[in-house]
Amino acid sequence: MSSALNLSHEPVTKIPHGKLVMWAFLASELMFFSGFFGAFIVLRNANYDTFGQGSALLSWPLALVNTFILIGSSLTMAMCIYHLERKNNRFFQLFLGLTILGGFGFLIVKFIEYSSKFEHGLFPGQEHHTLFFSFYFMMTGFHAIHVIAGMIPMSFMWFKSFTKKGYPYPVKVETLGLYWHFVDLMWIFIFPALYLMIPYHGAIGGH
Amino acid sequence: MGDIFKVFNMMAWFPENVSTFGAELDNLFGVIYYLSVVIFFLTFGIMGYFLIKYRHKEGRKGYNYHGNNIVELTWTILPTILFAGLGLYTDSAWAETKYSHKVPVADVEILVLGKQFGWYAMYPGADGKFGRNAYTDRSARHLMSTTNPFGIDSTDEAGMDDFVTENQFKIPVNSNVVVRGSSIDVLHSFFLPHMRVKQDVIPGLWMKIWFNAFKTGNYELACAELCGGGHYSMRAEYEILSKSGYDKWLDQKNSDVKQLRMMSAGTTEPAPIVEESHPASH
Amino acid sequence: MSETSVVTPDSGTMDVGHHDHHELPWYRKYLFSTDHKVIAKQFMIAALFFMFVGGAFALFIRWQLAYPGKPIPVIGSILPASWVTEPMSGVITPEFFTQLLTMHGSVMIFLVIIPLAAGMFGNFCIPLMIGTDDMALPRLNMWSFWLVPPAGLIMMAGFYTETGYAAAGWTSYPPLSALTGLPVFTISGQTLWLIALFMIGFSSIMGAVNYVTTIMNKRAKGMKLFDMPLTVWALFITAIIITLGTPVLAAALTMLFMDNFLHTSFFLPDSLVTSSHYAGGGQPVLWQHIFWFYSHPAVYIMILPLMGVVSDVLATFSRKPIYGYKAMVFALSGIAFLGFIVWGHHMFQSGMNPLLGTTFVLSTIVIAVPSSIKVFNWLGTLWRGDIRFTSAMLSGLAFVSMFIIGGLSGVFMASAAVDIFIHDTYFIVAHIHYVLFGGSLFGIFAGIYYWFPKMYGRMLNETWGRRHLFWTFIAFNCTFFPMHVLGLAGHMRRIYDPNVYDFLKGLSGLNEFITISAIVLGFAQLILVANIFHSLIWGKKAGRNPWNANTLEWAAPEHPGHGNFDTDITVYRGPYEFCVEGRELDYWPQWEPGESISVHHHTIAVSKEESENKVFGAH
Amino acid sequence: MGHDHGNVIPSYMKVFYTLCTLTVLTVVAAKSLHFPASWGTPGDILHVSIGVIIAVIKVIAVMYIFMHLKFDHPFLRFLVYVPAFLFVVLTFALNFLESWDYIH
Ligand code: HEA
Ligand code: HEA
Ligand code: CUA
Ligand SMILES: [Cu+2]
Repeated sequence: MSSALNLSHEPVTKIPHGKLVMWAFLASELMFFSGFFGAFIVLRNANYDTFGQGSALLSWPLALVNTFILIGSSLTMAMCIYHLERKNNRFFQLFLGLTILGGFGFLIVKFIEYSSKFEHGLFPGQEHHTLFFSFYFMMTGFHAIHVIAGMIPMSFMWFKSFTKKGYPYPVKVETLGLYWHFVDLMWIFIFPALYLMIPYHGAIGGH
Repeated sequence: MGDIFKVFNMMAWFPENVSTFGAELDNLFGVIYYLSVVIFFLTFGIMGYFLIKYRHKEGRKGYNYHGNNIVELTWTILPTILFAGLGLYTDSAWAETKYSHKVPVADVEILVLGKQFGWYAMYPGADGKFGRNAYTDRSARHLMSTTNPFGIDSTDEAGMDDFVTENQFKIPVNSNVVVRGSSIDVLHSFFLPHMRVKQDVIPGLWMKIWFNAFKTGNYELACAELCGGGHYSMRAEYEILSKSGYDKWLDQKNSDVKQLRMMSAGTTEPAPIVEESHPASH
Repeated sequence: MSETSVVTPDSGTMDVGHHDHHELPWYRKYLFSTDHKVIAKQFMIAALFFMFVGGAFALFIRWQLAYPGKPIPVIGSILPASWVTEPMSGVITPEFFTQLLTMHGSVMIFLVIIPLAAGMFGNFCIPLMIGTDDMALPRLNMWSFWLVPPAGLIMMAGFYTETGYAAAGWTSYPPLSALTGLPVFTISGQTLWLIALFMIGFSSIMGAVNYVTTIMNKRAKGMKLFDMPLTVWALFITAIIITLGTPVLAAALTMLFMDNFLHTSFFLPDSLVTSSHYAGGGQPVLWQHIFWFYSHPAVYIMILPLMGVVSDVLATFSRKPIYGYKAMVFALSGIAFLGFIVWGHHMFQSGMNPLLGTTFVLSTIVIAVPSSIKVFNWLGTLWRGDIRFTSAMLSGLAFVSMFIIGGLSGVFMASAAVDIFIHDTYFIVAHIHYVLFGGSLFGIFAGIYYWFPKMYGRMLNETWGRRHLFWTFIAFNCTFFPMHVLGLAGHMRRIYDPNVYDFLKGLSGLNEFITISAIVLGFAQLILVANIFHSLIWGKKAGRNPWNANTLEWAAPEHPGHGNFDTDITVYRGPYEFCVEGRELDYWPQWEPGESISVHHHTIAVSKEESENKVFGAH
Repeated sequence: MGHDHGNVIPSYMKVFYTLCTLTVLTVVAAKSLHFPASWGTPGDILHVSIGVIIAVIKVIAVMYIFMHLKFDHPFLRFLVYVPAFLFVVLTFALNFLESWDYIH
């Protein structure tokens, strides 16, 4: 019915609905992580030494590897949208595949990191934790959940692209791409915050 | 009938004020109250007038008018000035009561601890100085326990004469009492209604609270922050004594402490609780 | 859901939309519907159900305060054993009392007012008032509703845990809310509360991003942003607050959940004597900051939509354009923006740096300015009107007047020095209820009375509506006005038994009076329920535009089906053109073609040529 | 889509290289610039600001190019600037939190 009426017109802002919803949602996500970062900054300053000790126990080279993986997958994500918009299905598949692979790579490295922490008896909470590791697991954990949540629809699109019609919705890929870049973006903050920016001066204490 | 009007005479309901800065705070309340009354009658009056005057009648027509920027501006700017003025006007009282650099030199210094569900107060004893405890030395915090809530280091000479009272304390009249308040478990709020004092106490921090009473008598201390099922019963009493009465009480306590110390000589015990009451026992 | 009963039997002919769609199975139509109107009704029914629950909790609280130690009448003897001091005694325990007030606050705020204000009005009004067929993403919209009932159930499931319901107040300050005394990985009422709030928050966000997109993208042809009714503006701004505020709460909830469930210590300092197995290092006040960073904007989430609704109601029934439309929009935005920088006024006595207190005094006091602008503009709207006292109008007027009282009591607390004494006393409780009941709930009543005809195609009974409002208004003021007095006398909030204190001894008469009024207030709401059910079946049929209003929803059929409209919608003018000079009718709908010019804040209908000449210059 | 800006691959690559370089730069800065402990808080602030500034540059690059913020509707920029501002407000106020008055 509504096709006969003028109610369902093209979006007033020219931004597709899904994409605008995604942007609004990302604004929301930004505030979500703001809550964590705000708390992190305060408690870091109040517990400078224990945070320094905790940070020193992390393996920044592994995190560096992960940073490169995420940057790379952000690039391949941008590329795959570019190629889908130009109907280069082969390249679309290639770059989306690489993006998914990046996601897997990230998670594998994360897994290695986590299991070495668990081996050393570092958990969030309970008797032996320090506040730093609560933050570490919470922030990287939420980030990892976001990675996984992004990979699910991505894999779906990837498999769909092998059907006869290919993957026909560039806007959806673009929307997912926004999300994926956001995940990268959060890591850009998490990486220095947790791994780098808490110099440990030993027992002297920075403050 | 008079009772009904008493409901609107707000200022009459305040509990008696015994604090030097209390009257100022009450007055500020009064200022805002009378301002509000004026605004109330103004707005309600205008509204009632319009409602009656412009109620629907045969032949009446609404007035197509979209508003006027000058009017809008007026009733933006005027309240802004009024409100900002009000904020600044009340700020000096706030600064006086709460800013830590405005806290006067202490005539009497007490440590207060909230716990579920009651209050401890600690006095520095005969030497007028606290020994090493969780307040004076942060590293003594690990000494805190249910039997030693203040984390008193019993090896410190200076702390030998410190004593603790439970659910009650006494202060002298016309003296600056500086209270350092904290908690051993959850949040509580140190509320002296008659003194117009309220300050949450937080485990891990020592809040600076001060007041000066101008009248003697027995009053109550309440907890104003939800702290569990027994929150309502977290009541304590305090007595404001004349200066000489207070000194007498202090001497009494000091000798009590000495006695207790002698009896338990050799054992390393934290400051004894010399006086307790359970006003809210049930 | 009882949605089945709401489709009036013979409205079929008007449900133009239905015939062109596949006949959906019943569960798609009434349960998992993606139609925004059905979702709105679902929000309404769920929220009104929870209002009963929350109201019942309130009456328990009131009984205990008026008659401490006396058994609760009628149902006292059948209360669960864990709620009462001795089996069958009917006297509730202090622990249960704290659970009651926590659940009362949480239910009323998160399961009643927010779902009604943002969920129900957001869903119902936005697509209809901007003249479109549905939300931008209808399916997302459906999920935003379907997270709420499970969340409510999870919150209520606290009853089955070892510790009972959450018991730390709706603000859930740690350490109290974190120290459950239970081993790790044990679910307590508090844990469930945290989970439930997380879900409700997520639901709000899903709804809000949808509203933002719908309003930005789907406005009818010709509708500029400044042609939107104030209800839509208010909901738009509310949606932005939700989008940016709620996730911060989610972060705080996550941290508190970890403290509570995994025994981390984000909010727990060192050396908690009674629970030494916590590692410490955290800060209790941190929670308060993050919580209020959300929850102050949240109180505006609860009132802004209703400010919009009331603006529309006032304009329609005064038969006048709203006074200062743009000023109203700017005031809404101002409140929203300032709302994010005043959170510290809840924490004046919390041990926050007193210097910060001073800055928060100023920002808080400034936020009263846009509220004043709104009040004055409402009064200006009444000025020289042609006022019709319908039930909707009466609720709207109650909203304005009660909001003034509630707002003025806010100004007391906004001054940090005055707040020292009244913080955490019944003065605050009075403020809460004047703004939330007197404000939000009366606004919701106004909206229900106003849009019921469009929702269900039938009119609510006006006589009963008036009776409902009369009794509610009287009982409301008798219940909550004396609470100011209690507060001034020093009566702390959240206490189980005021008689423990000597200085509160004289207040028991007042407490009794409040309780009796509260019971009347509760029963008065039954009139509304009865009216709703009565009118659903026997109500007078509503035409398309029973109030002769201007906004687009009244262009839709009297009981719109899927797709909302049966004609093209093009918008020609702003939403408040009442009594335009040069027109026979005293209203001029937005969708009706016609030319006009604007002279000195008046609108004049003219012929096409005249308007092209634009002698006086259009606005 | 809708807005096709020709061949964007070179600018994508530029962003990619920038991101990689800046990442290396952060690590190098963090690991080599050890301000003496005696500098106390100012040293810490300096150290952190370097990391934050680099991160912000990276984020801007990602947002503006990868996420097309540069080419899109201004409302989207509103959706980024406002949370960013609120974040600053929140952290700024929070850092007053542990009021030095009360620490003892
Ligand atoms: C809908 C909800 C709502 C609304 C709109 C408001 C509005 C306001 N609130 Fe309220 N508030 C709550 C809900 C709300 N509040 C709740 C739930 C709590 C308690 C939370 C808890 O602890 O459990 C609370 C607590 C609360 C406190 C904390 C008190 C304490 O715990 O010690 C403060 C302190 O500043 C405050 C202030 C204000 C102010 C200044 C406004 C302003 O926006 C009001 C502005 C309105 C007016 C000023 C009136 C109209 C104007 C005029 C008639 C103009 C004429 C006036 C002049 C020219 C002077 N509120
Ligand atoms: C919108 C929010 C809202 C509403 C409507 C109410 C309604 C009521 N509240 Fe509310 N109250 C709060 C929000 C609300 N409250 C909050 C946030 C707190 C703070 C909690 C805390 O401290 O943590 C609080 C705290 C609070 C206290 C303080 C508790 C304490 O600190 O010890 C008291 C005490 O008297 C009280 C009483 C009441 C009463 C008697 C009502 C009456 O108005 C209730 C009467 C209503 C009914 C009995 C049910 C009515 C509804 C229906 C009958 C349904 C209608 C159905 C249809 C239309 C279909 N409330
Ligand atoms: Cu302690 Cu309430
Ligand atoms: Cu507030």
